[in-house]
Amino acid sequence: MKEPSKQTVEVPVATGDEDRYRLRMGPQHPATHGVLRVDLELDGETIVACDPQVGYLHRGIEKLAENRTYAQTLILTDRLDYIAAMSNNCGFCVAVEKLLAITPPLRARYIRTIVNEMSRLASHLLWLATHALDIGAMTVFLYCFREREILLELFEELCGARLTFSYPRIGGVRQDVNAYFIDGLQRFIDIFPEKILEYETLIDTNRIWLKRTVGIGKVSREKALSLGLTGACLRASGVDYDVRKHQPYDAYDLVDFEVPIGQEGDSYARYRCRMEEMRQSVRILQQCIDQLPPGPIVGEDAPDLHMSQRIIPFREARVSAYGTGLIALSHKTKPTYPAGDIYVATEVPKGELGFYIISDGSPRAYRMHIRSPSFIHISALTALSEGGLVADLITNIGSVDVVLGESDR
Amino acid sequence: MHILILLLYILLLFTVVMLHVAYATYFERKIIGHMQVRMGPMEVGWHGLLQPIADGIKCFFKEDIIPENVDPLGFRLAPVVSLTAMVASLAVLPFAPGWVLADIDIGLLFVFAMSGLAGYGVILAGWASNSKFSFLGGLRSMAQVISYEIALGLSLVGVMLLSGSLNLSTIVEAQGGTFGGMYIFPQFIAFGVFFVAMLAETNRVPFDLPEAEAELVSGYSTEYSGMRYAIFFMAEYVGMLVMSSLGTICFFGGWSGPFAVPYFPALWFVLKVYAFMFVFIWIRATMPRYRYDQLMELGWKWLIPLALANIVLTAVCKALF
Amino acid sequence: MQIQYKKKRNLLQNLFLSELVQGMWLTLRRLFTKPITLQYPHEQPNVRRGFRGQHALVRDPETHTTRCVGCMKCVMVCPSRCIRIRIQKRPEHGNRRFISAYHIDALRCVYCGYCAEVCPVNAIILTEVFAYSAFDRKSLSYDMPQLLDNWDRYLAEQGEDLAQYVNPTWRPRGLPEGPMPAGKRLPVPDDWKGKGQVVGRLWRQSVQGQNR
Amino acid sequence: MEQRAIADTLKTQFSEEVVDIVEYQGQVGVLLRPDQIVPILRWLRDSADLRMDHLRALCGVDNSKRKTSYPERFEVVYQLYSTELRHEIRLRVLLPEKDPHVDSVVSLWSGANWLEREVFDMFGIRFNQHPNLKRVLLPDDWEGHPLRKEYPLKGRKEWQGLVELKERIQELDQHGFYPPPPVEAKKGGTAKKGAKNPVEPQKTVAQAAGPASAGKEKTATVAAALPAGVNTGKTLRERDQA
Amino acid sequence: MSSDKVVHLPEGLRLFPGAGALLGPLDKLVNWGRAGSIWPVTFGLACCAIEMMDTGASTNDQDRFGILFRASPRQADCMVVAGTLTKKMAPALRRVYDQMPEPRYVMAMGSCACSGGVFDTYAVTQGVDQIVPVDVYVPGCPPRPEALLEGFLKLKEKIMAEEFRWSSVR
Repeated sequence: MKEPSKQTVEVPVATGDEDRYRLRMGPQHPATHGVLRVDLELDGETIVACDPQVGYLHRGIEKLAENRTYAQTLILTDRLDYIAAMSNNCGFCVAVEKLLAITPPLRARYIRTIVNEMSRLASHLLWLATHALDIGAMTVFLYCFREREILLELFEELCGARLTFSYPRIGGVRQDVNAYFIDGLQRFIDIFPEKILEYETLIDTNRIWLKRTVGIGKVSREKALSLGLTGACLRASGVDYDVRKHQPYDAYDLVDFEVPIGQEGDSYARYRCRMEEMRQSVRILQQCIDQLPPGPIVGEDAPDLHMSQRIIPFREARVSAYGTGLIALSHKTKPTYPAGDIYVATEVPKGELGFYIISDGSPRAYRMHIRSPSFIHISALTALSEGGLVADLITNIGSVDVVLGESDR
Repeated sequence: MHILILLLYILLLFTVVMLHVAYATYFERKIIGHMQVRMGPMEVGWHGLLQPIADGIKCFFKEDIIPENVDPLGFRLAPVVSLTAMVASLAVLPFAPGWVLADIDIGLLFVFAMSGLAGYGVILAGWASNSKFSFLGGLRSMAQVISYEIALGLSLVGVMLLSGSLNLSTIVEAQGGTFGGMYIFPQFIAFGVFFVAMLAETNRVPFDLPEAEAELVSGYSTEYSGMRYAIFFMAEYVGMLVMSSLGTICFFGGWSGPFAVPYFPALWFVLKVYAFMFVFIWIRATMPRYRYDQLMELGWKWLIPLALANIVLTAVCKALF
Repeated sequence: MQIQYKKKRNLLQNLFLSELVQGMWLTLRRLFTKPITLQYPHEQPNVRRGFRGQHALVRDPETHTTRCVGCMKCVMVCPSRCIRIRIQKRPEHGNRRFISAYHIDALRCVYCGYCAEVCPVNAIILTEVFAYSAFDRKSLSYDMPQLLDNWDRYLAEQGEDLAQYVNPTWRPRGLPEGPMPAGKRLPVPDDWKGKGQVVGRLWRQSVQGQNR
Repeated sequence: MEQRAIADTLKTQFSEEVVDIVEYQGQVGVLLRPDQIVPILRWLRDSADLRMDHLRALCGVDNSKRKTSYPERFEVVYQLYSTELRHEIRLRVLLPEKDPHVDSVVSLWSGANWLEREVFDMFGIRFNQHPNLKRVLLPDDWEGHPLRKEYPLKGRKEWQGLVELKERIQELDQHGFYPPPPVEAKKGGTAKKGAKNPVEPQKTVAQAAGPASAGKEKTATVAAALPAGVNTGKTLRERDQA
Repeated sequence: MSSDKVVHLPEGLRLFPGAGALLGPLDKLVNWGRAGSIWPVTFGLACCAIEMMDTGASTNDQDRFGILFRASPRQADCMVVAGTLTKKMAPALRRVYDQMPEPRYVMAMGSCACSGGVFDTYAVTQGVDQIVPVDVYVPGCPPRPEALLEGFLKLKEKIMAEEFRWSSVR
């Protein structure tokens, strides 16, 4: 029984220039990290034109956010950058807190910083794993997942999920850390620097790795700013821009860390920047564990999960802080949230994640725009890859670290 | 009568080699698994021992797709060419004294010729598939085979000079008199070149560009399904076997070992070949992949000059001493 | 902070491929370490308490039916809109509300745990059961008897006494007890209530310093 | 520099263009007319004491469902930041409902390319002199602009591509290993076929309600645009009466 | 007479009396081979793809069951749809499915793939079963790696119960 003919790719068609060759990589392709599609025009193996196509994971989160309360939108932010869901959650919470003028307690801020950095480690580990796998070093992939698994187990202890946490809440966090979590994290921090060395043994000075990454996908400082790159990609080009330092949120102004900055702006510099960032994350985590203050984990003015009314401090109203009371239902007062617009950026592992939220006084965002770093990084692939080889494109996709869920929203 | 016995031998060899191929995949999955702190096949049979059999059965009963716009003849021919060429070169390999199907005097050349021919199968597959990934894979393979065939051939010229023969059995016997009983000591440069070229010839990491999964889906075999794909797979592993055997014969003294083994004189040979295979797998577990142009650079700018220098050096030494 | 771009290597290291050898040595060492693999169907993973898995409706030990009072909070808070409840009022029982249907589409659920968190009577729970795939969609669309069965099965597996059972999604650790509805004030260990919080080393030291 | 101060400088520099300055939570937004946006942005980027070199975000807003002090329906919002001087400002360009268009800023920041395409995709706002203005997230033949307020969450009409695909699937299934039986025969299908009929739970619950238990029933069907905290679920009775 | 049982047997085979007795053992062998070597095509779409990768990683090593990810659909037996399937992606999914050789199986992993999940919007297909026939549904958002392995075990169960799915002569 023969299948009716289904061609995978079009027959090579000469397009003006006889030597040109069009290749469509993706949307289902092992190296595109999800559902990115890249249309290539090749001359031999040299890329003449590179046109990334996104939207294969466009789920309409921005539209959905207009139809869901802030608490429900929090769930959607998990699914943006699903590798570092916690950073997205925290970013969103920070934005909504600023919009609704809520202050989370200090302990919650510290806990958020901890989970933020853990999620940065998890994300960077996955980035290193897939980047190395794309270049062919398959063992690094599995070693990275080995450590990532420890982090995921800690997350599971903390919030009952491995990837989509919805752990931070507007005005606090969902539940307190316990001794198991802190001890586990401390053990992890103790062994992790050795593990970083292990990955570096395999690839850092490996001549094949150097050949594949040094000088590949070079962007100058000006070009990087013009392209709108952020995060490690921008820092590898020599721009000192880290939202954690520039506009501190959570507890980042209370801990001491450094921002690794490169000069060369190529794949190897990006790789080195992220490796250093991992070390700095370990440093931040250690400080947070040491400094973790006692106190409540939810602010008194935090809204409940229903977002049903303007929050009255619960002592006065005898209403639950957290939607755990029946009384919340019987109050059918019209919600009175402040109206206004806010843009809050946070530093997620991929770069600068910004939420531009407009509130019209209802418990739902009137408009929520997500400034996703991946979207802009993918658009920069054209500039990075043209003139290189097909294999360089793979390196570039890996080294700018894109997540399609965040890019397409 | 003689022909019947020969056919029996061929059948025996073929069966053994196919079994070897099946279990080489198992060996590889286990070793790589343990290097990556996991286990490899465990569930199908005791410790996954029946895994290759299950894979084989599955591939055999898989639907055989021939896409509509491929070149039907080339598409069908390509896997057969690959496997046949690789298996044919087994005929001249001496596994033990007298354990050889065809003890011909141009054994080494025959192996080269056949491994060159196997490359055609890959190229044919890439071209006939009429798919872009396959085509790129085929092109890469062609370039790779051509460049590394030269380095491979040149690296063995030193061995030929030392042994004075192209007959593989004679090469093994000639090694008995040298230091350590192996040519690797006098020919260490040649061995280095040979080893790298061998990896490239068999499309193994770090030179697995024709089927680089991250770039070209699975290269020349992208459009192949079921048994045809399995045949390519077998050809690759037979290729590994042939190349490891060649390395063993030319540099590690073939069947000769510290003591003679009764009943199964090929033991040392098999052990050495498996050591080779282990190194193949070990490298695969460790190394990233080269880029296409870097691969060419390595081949033409480093390996071929080195091999040539080695020939000159060997010849000079041989003339002097 | 400037990153270290490329480590310098000397000629000898270059010639003998030192970095490749190091890498090979590492993988060889790993060949002889114990695999970390968990052999799943034979060994069960260490699922932490509070993992948000299969849904269940708690079977009340007294009435042998659900505790749900039909307040619709879970329906309203659910982001994926996968819960449907039907309420009946029975005049013969003094207009008390009864749940005649409680339906969860497990395939739509995103396992956020909001429903269990807002439930004032701890009727719904996300159990730690994670493996319940099915051949068709219908069997993963739970109605009330199935959800109650899920609870029975879960209890049987866990061998847990209902009186002792507290799920972290019902009562997240560390929240103040005061404003909670009565149903949520479950007997929990002290550290769960916020007393004896885990605090940082520096904080502990400074408190000790003050005490002295 | 303080955000307010930047906004004031901007107002003195381009007094014709600035409509209003709003401040909320310490963040200042400058409402602008669309004509001079490229010179304004270039000035912000290049002037020595501002050096706004980083375009943080560029997005569209549809104002049709909220009260504003100005009549224009659309806005394009630019978020600027200076990585050296560490200050930011928000520019909001007001665009009319009919044929909204504004000049493209790709010449200033090449990263704006896709951001503008996204705004075009989602709102239908055109950008003049854009090098490649076509849809980026949705397929090219998509109808409508989803983030406009009149566009329903579930979309209005099925995308043509999916309709075609479903037709094709019906045809292709005839060539499968277990070709689906003619529609009327139910038993011919294997388990594989059985799985193909998506169950519609909404219906099952509604049907299960049945006549027997009708009366004092309440089905919470949660509409997509539910005002939180208020149960708008229609009762079955209401539905019956309607 | 259990007519349900015979009805899905292919027509031709029943012409030969005793064909079942001959082919039964072969059936078992083939099913065993297939169940023991499921090669899924990598079709990671969203969050679930990360857990799918995790299934392949050291802790849950799916290689134990002989499950190897193949990049090319032509060599795959099974497709794990891991993540949200948008309408834009649907043609690509069907195309990959069409490229797979028989016998082919589909596993829907996660809420989004099974039913659209939380994304009940204009851009998302409400369940992959509209596009391809699904054999096993794995619920979870995302499912744990162990849950995916359990899904594979379910699929194995299904394969082992199959009859005569190996010949075009029916």
